[in-house]
Amino acid sequence: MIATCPECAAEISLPADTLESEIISCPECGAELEVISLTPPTLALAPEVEEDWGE
Amino acid sequence: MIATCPECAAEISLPADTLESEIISCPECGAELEVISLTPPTLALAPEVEEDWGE
Amino acid sequence: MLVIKVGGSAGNNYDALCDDLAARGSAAGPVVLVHGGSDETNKLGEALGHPPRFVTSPSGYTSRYTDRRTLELFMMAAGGVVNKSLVERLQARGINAVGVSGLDGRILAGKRKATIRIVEDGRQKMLRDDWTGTIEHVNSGLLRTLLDAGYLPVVAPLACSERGEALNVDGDRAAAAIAAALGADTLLLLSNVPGLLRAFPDESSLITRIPRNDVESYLSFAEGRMKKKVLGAQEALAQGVGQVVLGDARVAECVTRALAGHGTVIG
Amino acid sequence: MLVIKVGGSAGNNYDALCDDLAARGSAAGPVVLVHGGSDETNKLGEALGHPPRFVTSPSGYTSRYTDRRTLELFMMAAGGVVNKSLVERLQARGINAVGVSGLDGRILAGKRKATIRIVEDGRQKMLRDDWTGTIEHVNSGLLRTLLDAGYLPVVAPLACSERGEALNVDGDRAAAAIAAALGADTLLLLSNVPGLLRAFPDESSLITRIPRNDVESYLSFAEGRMKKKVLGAQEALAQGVGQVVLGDARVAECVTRALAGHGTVIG
Repeated sequence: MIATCPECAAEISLPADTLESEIISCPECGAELEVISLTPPTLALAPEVEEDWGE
Repeated sequence: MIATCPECAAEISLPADTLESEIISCPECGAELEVISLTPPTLALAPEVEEDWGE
Repeated sequence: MLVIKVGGSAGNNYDALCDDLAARGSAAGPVVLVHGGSDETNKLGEALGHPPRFVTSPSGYTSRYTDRRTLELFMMAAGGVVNKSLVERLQARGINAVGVSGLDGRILAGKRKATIRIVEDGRQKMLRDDWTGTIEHVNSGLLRTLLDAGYLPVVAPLACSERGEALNVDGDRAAAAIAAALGADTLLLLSNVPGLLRAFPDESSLITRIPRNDVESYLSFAEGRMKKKVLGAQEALAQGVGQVVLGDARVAECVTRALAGHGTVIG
Repeated sequence: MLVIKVGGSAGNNYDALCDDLAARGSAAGPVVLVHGGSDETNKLGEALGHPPRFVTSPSGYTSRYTDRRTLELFMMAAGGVVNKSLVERLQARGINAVGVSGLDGRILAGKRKATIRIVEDGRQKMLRDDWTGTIEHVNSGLLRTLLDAGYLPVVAPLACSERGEALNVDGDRAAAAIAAALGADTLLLLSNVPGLLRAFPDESSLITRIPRNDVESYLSFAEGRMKKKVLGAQEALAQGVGQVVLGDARVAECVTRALAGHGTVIG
């Protein structure tokens, strides 16, 4: 599967067992990306999230 | 099974399928009695209960 | 002062009710919302293998038998998810709701029916360990405190016995008692029917008006839960509530419509 | 002013706690009781076929994943049966308790963690629809109103997001935030251990005193839930709470003993 990096437009090949909402980093620009959907394979910048959790 | 009426001391024979907490009336004095236990068969005056119920 | 009771049964539209309350805004005067929870409790009981047990009194009066386990399910369903989901909906619409039950602050002082007489398979029996109760009086201080501070109280139908035991009470009777204690202008009982129907379930047979001193003769039209609503209405009117409206919880603007006379107006 | 947090885990003796509160009486000053509910929620979830799902953050921090269904279970367990059973116990002992949650009256204003990052089977993923939150600030007005009117507030660990969504929050952090907002003299965190143990689970390795500005160095002894208690203690002290005591909820007179210094006193 091929998807485009939203930051640097590089072509990224995704392994077959990639999961939706999985986080990968772009091999070209290193941006952290989230697999928004697999059909078609679409990537978006992974949201920044603070570490501290509730219960 | 034989039990004694707490009101008039009459001997009351209880059918075999009598249930615990069942209400019966004394054939002698007509008092409303509750089967408190079956082993041994024991009767007590059935408590007065108002009709109006909750939910 | 408006006291509203909304039932838990399917079809009742909590969102529409909360939309209407938000649209009316606080200018429409203080509001207390009482809710039920029997349907949610039944569903929870069935899912947990403790289905509801209904019993009938010697005079044919049916009610739920609330053993201790059922009371805890009632706390989870009515006191928990129904109460807090209503508060959540109101908060999401900018209304500062506070969810409590009649047990809290002893708002509803009740009398426990620890022993009841039932008829089962043709035999009369005493049934103990019943955590059902009837409402003796309302300690309205906490409700007034909340209303004066600008909150909208959302009340789950639990009461508190003299000895401090939690009791399952009827939501309609609870709403009637609260309306009377607060001297409400209107008690609005919302359910999944347009109001009292002359020929249930024919919704076109809606009885639109019942004079306050003639409620008795209309009791025969009411079955099951509707009977408790009419009884509640009677009690509320007898204790000074201005009017009682039996309205439809399934429609939009259910509060505004009912106050405009849509449904059965008693008083 | 005393803020107590009691956990829901097995072994914790709610009756003994309520006996002690009744014995101390109102002369001992105002009390707010915060409770948990995670164990009850787990049990309920398992019984209903929706078992708890715990997730781990990239930095190894585990917490319960609260999807909408789990939030509703939390409302039933924590907001419902745990809250109302504690109120019932207190009412039965002559204490006029009022059960609320942090959602009610927006007592606990929280920030929702709608999206979180987790690591599962070695892969990093985003997880949405999480109804967990952290506490931003405490609207203590309602609590002060209840305390001034002589009630004992019993608070379930639900919070309210800016948009009015119900959130599952950590009971210890909730208690710490409430204690800070009310300027409490003591925050008492009760659980099923004597206090912070140097060598868990060896109960003889109890650490009896931690100086207020040295809490950091003791964090390493705390695991899992105890870590959150120590974090909560740190936050409370930083915001002016007089002292924090980690006490044992399993023993009689747990409040009196803790205030007499039994357990881990921080401050």
